Amino acid sequence: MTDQLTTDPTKPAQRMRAGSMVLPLTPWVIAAIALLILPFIFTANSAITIMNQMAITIIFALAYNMLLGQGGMLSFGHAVYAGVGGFACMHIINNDAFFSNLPLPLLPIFGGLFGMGLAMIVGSFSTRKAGTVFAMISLGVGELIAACSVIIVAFFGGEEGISGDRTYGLPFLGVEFLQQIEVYYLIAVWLMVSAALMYLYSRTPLGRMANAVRDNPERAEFLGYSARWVRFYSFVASGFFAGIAGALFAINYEILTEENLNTTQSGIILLVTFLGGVGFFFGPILGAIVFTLVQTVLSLQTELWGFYLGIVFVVTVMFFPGGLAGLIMMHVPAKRLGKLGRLGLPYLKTLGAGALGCLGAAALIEMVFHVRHASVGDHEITVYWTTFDTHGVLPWVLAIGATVIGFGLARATAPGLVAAWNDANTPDGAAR
Amino acid sequence: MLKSITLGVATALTLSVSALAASADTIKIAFIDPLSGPFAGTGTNGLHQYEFAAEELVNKQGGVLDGDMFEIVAFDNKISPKESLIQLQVAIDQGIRYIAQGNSSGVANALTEAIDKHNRRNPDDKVLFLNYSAVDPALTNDKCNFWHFRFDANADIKMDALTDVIAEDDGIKKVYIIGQDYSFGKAVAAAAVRFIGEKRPDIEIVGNELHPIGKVKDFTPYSRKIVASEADAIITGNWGADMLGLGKSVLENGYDGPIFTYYAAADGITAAFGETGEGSLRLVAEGQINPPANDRAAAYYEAFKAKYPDGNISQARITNVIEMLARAIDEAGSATDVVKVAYALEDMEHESLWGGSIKMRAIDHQLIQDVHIHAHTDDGITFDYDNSGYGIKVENTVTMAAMDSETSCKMRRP
Amino acid sequence: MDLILVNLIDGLVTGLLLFMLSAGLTLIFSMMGVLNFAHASFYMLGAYFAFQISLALGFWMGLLIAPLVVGVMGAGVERYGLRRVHQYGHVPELIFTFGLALLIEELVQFIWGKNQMPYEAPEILQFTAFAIAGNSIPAYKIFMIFISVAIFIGLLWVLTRTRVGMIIQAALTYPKTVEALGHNVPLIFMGVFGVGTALAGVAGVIAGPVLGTFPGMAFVLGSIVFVTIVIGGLGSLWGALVASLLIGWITTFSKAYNLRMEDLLTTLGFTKPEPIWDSPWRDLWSITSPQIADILPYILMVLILIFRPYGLFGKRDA
Amino acid sequence: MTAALQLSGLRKSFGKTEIIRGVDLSIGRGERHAVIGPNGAGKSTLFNLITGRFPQSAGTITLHGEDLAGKAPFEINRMGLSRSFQITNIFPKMTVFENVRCSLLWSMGYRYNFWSMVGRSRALTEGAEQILEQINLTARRDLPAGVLSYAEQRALEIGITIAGGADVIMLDEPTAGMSHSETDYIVDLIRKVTTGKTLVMVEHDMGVVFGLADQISVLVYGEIIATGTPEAVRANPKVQEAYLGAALEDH
Repeated sequence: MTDQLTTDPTKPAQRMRAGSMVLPLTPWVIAAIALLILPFIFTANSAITIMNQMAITIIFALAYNMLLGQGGMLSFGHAVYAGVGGFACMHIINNDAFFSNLPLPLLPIFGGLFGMGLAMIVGSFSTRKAGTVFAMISLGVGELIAACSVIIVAFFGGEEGISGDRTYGLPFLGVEFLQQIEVYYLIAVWLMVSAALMYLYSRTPLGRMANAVRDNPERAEFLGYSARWVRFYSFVASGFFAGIAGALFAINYEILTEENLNTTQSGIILLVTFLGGVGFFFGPILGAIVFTLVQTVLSLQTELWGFYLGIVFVVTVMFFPGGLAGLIMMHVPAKRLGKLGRLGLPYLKTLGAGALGCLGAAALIEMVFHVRHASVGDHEITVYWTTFDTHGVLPWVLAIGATVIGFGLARATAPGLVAAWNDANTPDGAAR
Repeated sequence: MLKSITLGVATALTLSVSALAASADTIKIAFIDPLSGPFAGTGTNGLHQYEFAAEELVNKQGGVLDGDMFEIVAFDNKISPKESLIQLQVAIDQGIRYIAQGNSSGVANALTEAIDKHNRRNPDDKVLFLNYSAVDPALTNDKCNFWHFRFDANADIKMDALTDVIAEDDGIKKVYIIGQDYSFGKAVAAAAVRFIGEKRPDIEIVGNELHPIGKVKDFTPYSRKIVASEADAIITGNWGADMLGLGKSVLENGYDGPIFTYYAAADGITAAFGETGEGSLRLVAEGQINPPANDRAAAYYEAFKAKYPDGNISQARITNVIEMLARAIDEAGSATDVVKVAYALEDMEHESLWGGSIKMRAIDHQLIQDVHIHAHTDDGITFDYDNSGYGIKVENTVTMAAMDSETSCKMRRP
Repeated sequence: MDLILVNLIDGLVTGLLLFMLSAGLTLIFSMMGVLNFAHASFYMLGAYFAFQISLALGFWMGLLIAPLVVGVMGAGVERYGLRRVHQYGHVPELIFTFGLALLIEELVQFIWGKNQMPYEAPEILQFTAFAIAGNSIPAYKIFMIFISVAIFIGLLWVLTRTRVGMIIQAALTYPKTVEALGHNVPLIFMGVFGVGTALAGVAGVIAGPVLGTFPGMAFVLGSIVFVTIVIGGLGSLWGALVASLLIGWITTFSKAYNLRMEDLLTTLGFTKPEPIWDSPWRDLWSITSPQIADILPYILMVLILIFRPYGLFGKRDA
Repeated sequence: MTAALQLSGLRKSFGKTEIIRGVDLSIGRGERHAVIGPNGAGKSTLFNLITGRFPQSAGTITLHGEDLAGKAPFEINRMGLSRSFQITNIFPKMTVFENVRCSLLWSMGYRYNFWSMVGRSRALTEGAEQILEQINLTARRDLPAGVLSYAEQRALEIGITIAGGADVIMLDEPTAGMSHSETDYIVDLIRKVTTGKTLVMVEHDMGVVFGLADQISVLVYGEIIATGTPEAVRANPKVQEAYLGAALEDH
């Protein structure tokens, strides 16, 4: 049940006929409306800042997935393309003569071009091979440019980075982008445009061949395509959209620093994309939304958020290589058969028990951590809005109990879930 | 610690609901510093010092105005400028008017600019930036603004004091300057060259170099150069693992002169240096810990240790921040009109808890205070660091250091 | 002249330490075709375990036990993690080890906290072995050289003189054939992974007291180890040795001598733009060799990958 | 009239071992040419040399009179030569339809186009459906290619090979590992889709060879010992001695 690619061969999926394929508009319209009304629901400036951050991460993750998911190229240094695009934009913002004649909403184009330019230079030698060589070159180049950021102060501004003021651009329809909300809509528009372009790109001959080269570069060569150039163009396109993300970062935060370039940032975008799911276009979008929430919200709740994230990531790679999107799309066959409902109860049983187990385990982890690292005499801890003494027996019994019972129940009910799953994925009356 | 983070910060996205102005009876101060990641130790210790100072020095004294209490609200910026800006936004949305930050001049640069822009664009909810630790001289020079107040002596002032001591030591003929390759490291090096040139032109600077920040695995090659240069003294701005690595490496490889530095105390470093650092490490800092300047300071430190047995008062200036802010709010008669509070802070003179008088210079918002040269030792230590038996003891003092120093700050006042 | 000798010794120590890490990594890569991103994390675990053991039983027991524990953990990771991910292909494998590296770092912080551990060299080795022109060479460094050379010789012996070694050697060049010959390849994989990680563990045990035992120690060394084996040639033990020493000496010497870009450019006939602080090239002119010492290996790697993708000694293309 | 494919003095060594030891061969347009020979004779190596997978050590290969030396596989493909592989070589994660459509892209002139939608092109869709029709996989068009049965995958591979419209088709053991009924099916398929094209194939199954080829070359230890019509080759005593006996024992 882990591999979303194995479909029952006896039942051809009713996919949309490729010949009549136009951009399926519904999800895009919903997304546009959602983007439009979100600021009316979450009005606080900080909420808008977080949504901006989310949108930027989405664009970046989608750009990254053009490489990882669609092109099969694993990059460990993709942050540099976004970063360099952003830095270039910051220099444009600081160039008064030019910037005062440039409407701010057009700035991301320049970011894209600079990201693309750098990608063309690096891609000219890094895309000759896929796989390990590509990954290693990307790591090497990433480290180099990140290290340069503190050496080449003229461009990268050293450790404190460079900053500017977005409001000095040519007013656009009377808007000077003084307020976060104005920036939000600017970013939202660019999010829609970039996402649509990237989606459409995957439907072009080059986009299709990127998939082909990913799956089987040798075969692609015998179809008349140079695997190297297909990779190169994917890489350049990805660099362009990464540059746009960088430019939007520059607009939103008005500062760029070394952290926009370093390997941590590159690692994060890999994590985001993979958690979301590389197999589907919307995977990275999910990943970016979930990750940003985890980073900003969970990190307020617990110091150990990185630890939990690490566990989730490793578990995802091991058991759900399709990521979140893969998990969701696994249910499509059952839905087509109209039997999704049959999964409800078994899910509730197993996942409910599993969730109890996870909560118990998390409480246990927090308590262990607290006992080990809290300052002497500090025995109080607050977990799940309850404050208690970590040196008492009861909390430990409760937490261990919840963990054991939760995972035990999950294990006990798992066969039922598997049976229900098989049932839901089998057409009624099919002989098996 | 968990408690303190969760306390003030409702989940970020539901803030729209909770984004009410600060209630009348608490004055919130946002503490934006690393509470997770490699610098969490420093950040957490700073947070404890803030919480303790607010409690002891303000709340237990009856608060400010009509009994309003101080409340420290912690925000984890993971020492990232980007995260800091997000947390700043969250803090402002919660109606917080006072932002305290200290770790990393990079973050401080980002915050001061963001706050300047915010106050220009949102005249209705202006905020003040209480910088208690970021010492990049630019913050009170080219990059100064009306909303930023620095309570630590900046890198130049400290170097001025440090070189006063070096100038008096006739045994020092050769000096080696080494630092991290970024703004602060460069500022230290430039100041050292300048002041030594002014005060002791006969001292030869036998080395002046930068190394990558946080990337050096093994300082041995640097130590070899330093030993080979026969330097009598080392000046460095290194901090954290770079300080520990450099210091231990030079001492192990045959160097036995003094190491003049800014940050080589507390947060595990004092313990890690232990006996090795005895007789070599010289720290420049404000705030006299050993011997205690007065009974009040000793009592305060003891109370702090009683509450946080593993903690250190490593940033004495935090009490100045709290006391001066409290006085300024009282003088201004309002905690919400930050312009008034800022004017009240300007030129404020104050008796520091740790001894000596201090003054917030109006022209650049740099606090002028006594700067001490401390020795790392286990002799005569009343309050040790890291419970290691070792601590820092005042050896020399420069009163009201750099009182008349020049500044390139052109302050625009509202 | 004396300083050159001192730097040669220092560089040798760095290089040999790097070799202990890269030897295991390159063995693992040649057998399984996967670059273990978490390799340096096992090095870190080695240091932490040894520290913990040394508290109770002393340094020497730490040196003995910690690598074994790390090796067993490594074998466990192969058996229950990598083998599972293997079916999805190479990219997920690489991502898995990347995730593992993150997780181990978090785990170490969870258990031991974020501060540096007071892990020290044993008393018996805390003296100056000899001094050259005022530069003391600590006895511990001589001990490090001794251990690494012993391990290299041992490894060479196992690989060239024993049956298991023959199979592994064969697998380096013809992985598929060895499988076809009916050897229990999964077991060999697990064994090689265990031994490789145990080697990293040894490196951690002996490097911990010198380079510091802190949660970032894996990250600091992590990528440089890949660089080493890529430069040396993936799968080549000799390549790993040569590249390790090369990197050790390059970084040591460029830190120990202040070569200035300004001198180089002037020699090449460029004129320094005046005023320098206003020129867009100011940063190029002010570069010194210590500043860039730690990124030299990356430059070297990128050049190698462009011009000789199979590395200095590699036979197979990555 | 130049030959479709001309090999002269072709040699290939791996280290000290010479695998192809001077092959001269001329394959005319429209010819159906089978290369047979015992295991290890170098048939696959010969294929790989022609299609640019390996560089030759000596000799020349010309396609329609043009020298192929130093050309990459994709360049050779663009010159009108297409091949299949001994081990099934398709895009397993993409749908059957996508597999075929990808193989049409270059020949339809899309090159590295990133501004038009593949889904919008009627020519592409119809072209691909026509090929699917030919290889009888229309019913499977939306399945991932990886889940097809072995024979279907082989058929798809042949479909991909011919889709680009190349006039020289090279098939490397198209019926390897198939049952009798599957073999018959594929032979019919090959005959149908290669009408009017030059066909070069390596094959072990003599039934297939004699059923499809009108010219046969026998490759033994890197040398061609006989070339001619099936009847002539069958009657050639040298061939009988060197190859057929051994091959018949094999099967």
